[in-house]
Amino acid sequence: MSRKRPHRFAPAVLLAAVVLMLAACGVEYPNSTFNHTSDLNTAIDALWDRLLLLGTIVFVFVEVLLIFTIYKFRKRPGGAPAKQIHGHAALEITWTVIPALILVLIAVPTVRTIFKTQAKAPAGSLEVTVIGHQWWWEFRYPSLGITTANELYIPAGKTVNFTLQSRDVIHSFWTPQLGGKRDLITNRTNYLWYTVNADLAENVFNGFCTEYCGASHANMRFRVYTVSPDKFDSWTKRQQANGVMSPIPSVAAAPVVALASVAGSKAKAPATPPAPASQLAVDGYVYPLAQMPKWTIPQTPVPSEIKFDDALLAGGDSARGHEMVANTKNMGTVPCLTCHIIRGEYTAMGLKDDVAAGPNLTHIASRHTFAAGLYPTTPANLARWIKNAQVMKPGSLMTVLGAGEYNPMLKKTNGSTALDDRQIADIVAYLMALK
Amino acid sequence: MATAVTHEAHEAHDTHEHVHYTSTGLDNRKVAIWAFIGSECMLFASLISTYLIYKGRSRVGPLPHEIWTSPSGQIFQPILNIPVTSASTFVLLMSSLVMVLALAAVENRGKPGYVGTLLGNSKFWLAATALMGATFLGFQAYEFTSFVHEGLTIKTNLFGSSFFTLTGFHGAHVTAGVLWLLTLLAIDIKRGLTPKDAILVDICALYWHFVDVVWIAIFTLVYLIK
Amino acid sequence: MSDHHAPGAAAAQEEHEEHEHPSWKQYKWVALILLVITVVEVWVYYTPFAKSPYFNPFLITMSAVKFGIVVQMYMHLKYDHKLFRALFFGPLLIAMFTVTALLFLFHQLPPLF
Amino acid sequence: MATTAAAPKFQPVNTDGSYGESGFWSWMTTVDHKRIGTLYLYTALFFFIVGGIEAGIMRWQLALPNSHVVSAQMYNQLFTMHGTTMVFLAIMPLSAAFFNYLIPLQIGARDVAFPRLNAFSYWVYLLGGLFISIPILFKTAPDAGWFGYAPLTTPQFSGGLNIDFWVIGLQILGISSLAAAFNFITTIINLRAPGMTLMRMPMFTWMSFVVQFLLILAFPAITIALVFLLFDRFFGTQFYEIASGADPLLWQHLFWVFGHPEVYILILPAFGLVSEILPTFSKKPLFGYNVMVYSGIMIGVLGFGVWAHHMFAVGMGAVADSIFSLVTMLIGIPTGVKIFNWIATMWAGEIRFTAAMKFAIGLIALFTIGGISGVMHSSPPADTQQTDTYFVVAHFHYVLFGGSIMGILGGIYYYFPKMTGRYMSEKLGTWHFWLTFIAMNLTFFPMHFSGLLGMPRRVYTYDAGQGWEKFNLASSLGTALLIFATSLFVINFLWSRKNGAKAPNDAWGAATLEWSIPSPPPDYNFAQIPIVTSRSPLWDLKHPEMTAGIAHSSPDAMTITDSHAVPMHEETEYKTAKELGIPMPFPTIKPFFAALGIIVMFSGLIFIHLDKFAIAMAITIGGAVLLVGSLYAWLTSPLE
Ligand code: HEA
Ligand code: HEA
Ligand code: HEC
Ligand code: CUA
Ligand SMILES: [Cu+2]
Repeated sequence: MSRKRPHRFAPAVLLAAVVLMLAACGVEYPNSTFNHTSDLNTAIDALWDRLLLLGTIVFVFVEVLLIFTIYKFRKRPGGAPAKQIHGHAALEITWTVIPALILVLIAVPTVRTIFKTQAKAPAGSLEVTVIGHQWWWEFRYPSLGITTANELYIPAGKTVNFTLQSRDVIHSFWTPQLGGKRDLITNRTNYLWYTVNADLAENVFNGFCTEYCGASHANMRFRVYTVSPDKFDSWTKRQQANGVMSPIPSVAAAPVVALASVAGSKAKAPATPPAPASQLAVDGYVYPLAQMPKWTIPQTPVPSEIKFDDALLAGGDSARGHEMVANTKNMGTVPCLTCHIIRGEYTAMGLKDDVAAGPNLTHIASRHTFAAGLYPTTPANLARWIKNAQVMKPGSLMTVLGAGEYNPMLKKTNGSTALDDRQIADIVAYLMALK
Repeated sequence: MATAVTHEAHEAHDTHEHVHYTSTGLDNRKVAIWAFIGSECMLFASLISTYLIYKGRSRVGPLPHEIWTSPSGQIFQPILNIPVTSASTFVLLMSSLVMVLALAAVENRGKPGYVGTLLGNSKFWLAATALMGATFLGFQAYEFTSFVHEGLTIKTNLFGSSFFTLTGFHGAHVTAGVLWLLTLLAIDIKRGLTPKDAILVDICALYWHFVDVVWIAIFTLVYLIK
Repeated sequence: MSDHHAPGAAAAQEEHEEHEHPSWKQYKWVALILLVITVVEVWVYYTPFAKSPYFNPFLITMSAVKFGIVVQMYMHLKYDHKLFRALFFGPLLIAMFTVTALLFLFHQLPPLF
Repeated sequence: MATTAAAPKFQPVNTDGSYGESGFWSWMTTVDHKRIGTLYLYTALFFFIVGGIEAGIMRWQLALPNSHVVSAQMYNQLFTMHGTTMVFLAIMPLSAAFFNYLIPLQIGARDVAFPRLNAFSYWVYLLGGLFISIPILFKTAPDAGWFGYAPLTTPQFSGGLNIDFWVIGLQILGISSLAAAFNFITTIINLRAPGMTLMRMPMFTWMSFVVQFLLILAFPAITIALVFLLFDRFFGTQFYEIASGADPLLWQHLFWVFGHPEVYILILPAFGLVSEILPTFSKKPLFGYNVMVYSGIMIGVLGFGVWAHHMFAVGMGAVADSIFSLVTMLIGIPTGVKIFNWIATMWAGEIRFTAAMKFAIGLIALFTIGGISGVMHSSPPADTQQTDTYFVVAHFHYVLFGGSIMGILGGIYYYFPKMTGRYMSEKLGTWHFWLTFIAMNLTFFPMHFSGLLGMPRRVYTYDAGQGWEKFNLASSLGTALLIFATSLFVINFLWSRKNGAKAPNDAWGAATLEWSIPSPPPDYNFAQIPIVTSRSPLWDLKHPEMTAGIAHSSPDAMTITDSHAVPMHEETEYKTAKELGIPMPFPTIKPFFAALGIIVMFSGLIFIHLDKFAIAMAITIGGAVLLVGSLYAWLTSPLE
């Protein structure tokens, strides 16, 4: 009986494979690599279609031949005795040459596509510098003077040239729907460019880090918003502005923070210094939260170990929060600005993007997710994050700031001078104002 | 040498392990040492590649062939000392000649032209090879310490790391070779090496020449090429 | 296949080899050649030729010659069983290929295209 | 059970293969290649189960989105150790078990060329394996993935002991593999029976021969890469220190110069086993023997020119990408030849579906799938959508599980009667095969989809709603079934050792030398060394009608110098080595102590990291003394 089974089983596997393959094109698969969303992706997909077709032919041929052989020549009473064949030169040459020909069919378009997709980006592309950090993404638009994190806006229909670098270990930049990945390698610079189809304005895509980079590699995600060019410009204006509360009185006269650039890229500060934030900060486009498809809204369960009284959040005072964060005297207990840049705040610190250990928070509240796509940007989540980022995200390099929380970096539990829930609520209120 | 082995195959069947029948007539140990040498090619290929890849990539000096000025204004001369290394290279090259004579002395023990002459004195040749190897190591020790004095250690920069590791690995091979030679010398002194033992000297010699050959490559690729 | 060497035949062959085994006369010439090449290499290092683009290829050729001489004569690969030649040159070839490929990949050699 | 040979008169003294000389000490001191092979087999099966348990926990975690069976850190240790265990501690040693057991038997030798070195290899493997595996029990296992990319492994980013265990452990395991490889190269070149020319060697021996060359050429590259890392971690060198300008691609290149040949090290022994099984159960000689040999060599040689296909996303440039892509595709050709020649071997045969045969056929079916996905990877633009996703995971499990493991399992069913004198249960074996075949596809086929639908690999968790849930659930259910299937195998294996049906010399009607001697073989293997006149000596003897058309040639009688050599016959009598006057190597504990010395020596390094320099020195020197002392004692004591 056993000899009959493969016979029935294999077609079933095949059928299942084909069904799954077809199903894979549906909307249920928000990260599918098969949608022709960009020039790069389309080129790759053309290659893939050929690989799949030829691969399927080889697969079917070999498996059918195999099943036929073992069925036909199974030992049975009265069957023909085995023929003592030792080889057959012509046959062997045939099955050397035919695979070679099939491979030529693959090799030629492969090499063509390699040279096409790895050519220099066309002039006039939008330059975006992507910098990998353990475990978050820094996105800079050197020509626009914008630094943001974990959420990337690109204009649909326009070529974007990504310059890929890493600050620590190797990461890899990948938005499955939009095109192939490329590694971010320390002490090296890589490039990747593509043009998202113009008709894909108003879309969100998920992106992932795909090179294992340590504890929270799985939590190093990002979002890509493809928007129409005018909305992109509007977004740009908003991002170029300072945070909403700044400048605080004491440092009002301080010059605009020089826009640091990654070594090697010739970035210029924006031609006109941003206007006072109080007027501009809330102007400009942000992808509407309500339009976010459900698969772009993180569903990471919030660790129950962190206790926080959410009722406090309603009473959070953004002015108090602002005072805490931006006042030098508080640097010991509220050291946010030692690691984060909030443009316009306490510029005397002189923290530059190139040195900042954490994401730029200037417009944190305009980002729908934080901590590299791990949580939706809500007051409750932010509060827990500030209280204990380590529990929120394994291995995170942001220190634990809540009072009474264990700080694994210092190997001790924070004392009562650390932030209590009330203070955290105030800081959160301030952060939520950084739209 | 291997001839002796095959000739003796029958008489000595139970006393000497190395007289077993082999399908090629070659000695097991000699086949193994050649395989080992083949493998070592890849080992040194990896080391040498790394050295060459990192050449010119160090962010701080001292450097092999270039003058380097530190940010504080201190000037470091090119660190490689060609004359001294040429001398040590010469010693190692000549040690190969001496090694060959040691093998010949053992193989031809008792033959006319060898009996009673210096050519036939295997102890002398073995000792001389070991001594030359030790001299080479002495040069290397001198080189390493002087580099350290000039500010280059294995920790200083990429050049230091790859240079010391590469030449250090070679030095370790030479050291092993010297110990091997001394062991042979001890056997020779204790009971005398006969043509039957030629295989013992032969495999040691192959190893020794290989270490020499590697140095030929290192001398050119590391020291001379700019 | 011809790869098989019956021991008897091998023994005969080796006796034959014994004959050809290089002697002191050859050894000393070999040593002299090695010495001369080394001297030339070091000498060239100090001449203006060291700045020429042919300097590196020249040195590599010279050391390849030395390498070959030692392997063929001192390691008597030239006179030994061909199996040993395969055991050595096969791996050596792969090793040299790897080094070359790595140097190209790290741009230590001029690009091919 | 179909057997063609009459049961031999011979009855071994006891059936566990140890011939009266049994007990713990006899195993510690053994230098018999068969017993060492047995040790390898048991140890590697143990590690296979360990690796499988690690995979099981991983799949448990990944069964549902956002679940939390283990922590992120633990998961990272699990996949690192799963990969490391399966590659270095399970499949390679399983292959080594067969090298040890079979190569001398297949070429008509009494032992390997260096029996004590062989024991040494095993002990280094065992101790090194424990060294690298045990830390996971203390949550300090290596956690940088099985290819440990720098700079993640440098002290700056991995300050703990985790990577120390990995770098030292792999270094130790390398010693074992290299020592074994030199040994087998010498054995195959030098210890073939009279008339056993290279082109008459059984295909398993041939593929093993190729593998030994891959080992001696691939391992030096990783040895050096690891030395650099070791120096960086313990002695402050800068090889991978990014602050000093190090290039992270140095590690990647050195690793994959080793890593790609390594995957052929993992598959070729399985190919060899299948090439033994198919002819026997088709009652036909292997189709196109010469071409099978050359294609194996081709795969091995080309394998050194493709390493950078693991690096298509690192930005090597269009030229390099193209070259590596083309060479990679080329490997499909010799591999395809093997597949078609195997099918042709069965063509017009009389196929008996024993468990071993089922696994061999399973390999053909499943490896083809993995090979095709490999060719899909070999196209760099397409690979940028596939690399580091579950599509790659699918590819390499099809070739590793569907290829190596299927082949090795087939080999175990096939050679079990030779090793123990008893058959494994065919009934359980059939269940084992079908459950494994189904479960294997259920586990790994969906990974093609989750990968192409965007799921990265090495993620300890993933968000809901990404379109990956059902594929992951299927994979996890498949794993559960796989564990059940593997348990059947374990039960079958253990039970059959004592209770299986008795097996004669020639358990299956095979063609090669190992089947001409008693099962299990006596410690000296061949009472009289056979003189080989063709590729299928045993068929010549028992089924002359099968081999009538082939030219036979005996080696010249003059050239047969071994006094034990006689024309090919089937051995049916058992006598002790003493009675036959065959000198046997002495058992010795020295190789064990030499191995122990190596482990102790390396362990000392760990204490450098703990800032206990004096202890480190003491342990390292102690280990070195033990090593040198045992080596000296070993080299100066006679072999037999
Ligand atoms: C047993 C081990 C094994 C084997 C045999 C192979 C065989 C092959 N592998 Fe695989 N591979 C791995 C183990 C193996 N691989 C592992 C472990 C990894 C991942 C490592 C990691 O990242 O952790 C990997 C990763 C890997 C990659 C990198 C993927 C990535 O990370 O992006 C690539 C890319 O080219 C690749 C290609 C191939 C090819 C072309 C073959 C070929 O040899 C396959 C040839 C076989 C066939 C093609 C089928 C039979 C042929 C025919 C029936 C003839 C007709 C066929 C055609 C004309 C196509 N493999
Ligand atoms: C070499 C061979 C090999 C084998 C055989 C396997 C076998 C399996 N592997 Fe894996 N795998 C690798 C090599 C291998 N693997 C490698 C190299 C990696 C990459 C690692 C890295 O990224 O660094 C990997 C990675 C890998 C991943 C990706 C992890 C990630 O990227 O996050 C996954 C996920 O599902 C996986 C799953 C499995 C499963 C379910 C099996 C199953 O087939 C396991 C089956 C085994 C058993 C079922 C045995 C257990 C049996 C019992 C428990 C029974 C006990 C009974 C008694 C004692 C009576 N493997
Ligand atoms: C030791 C440096 C450090 C300090 C101090 C610090 N952070 Fe962070 N912060 C980080 C790092 C690193 C990250 C990125 C973590 C990640 O995503 O893995 C981060 C991330 C964040 C994020 C998420 C940003 C995003 O877009 O994903 C917020 C919000 C944040 N920090 C707020 C604060 C606040 C408020 C304070 C002070 C009360 C603070 N941080 C203090 C290092 C720091
Ligand atoms: Cu960053 Cu993975
Ligand atoms: Cu590969």
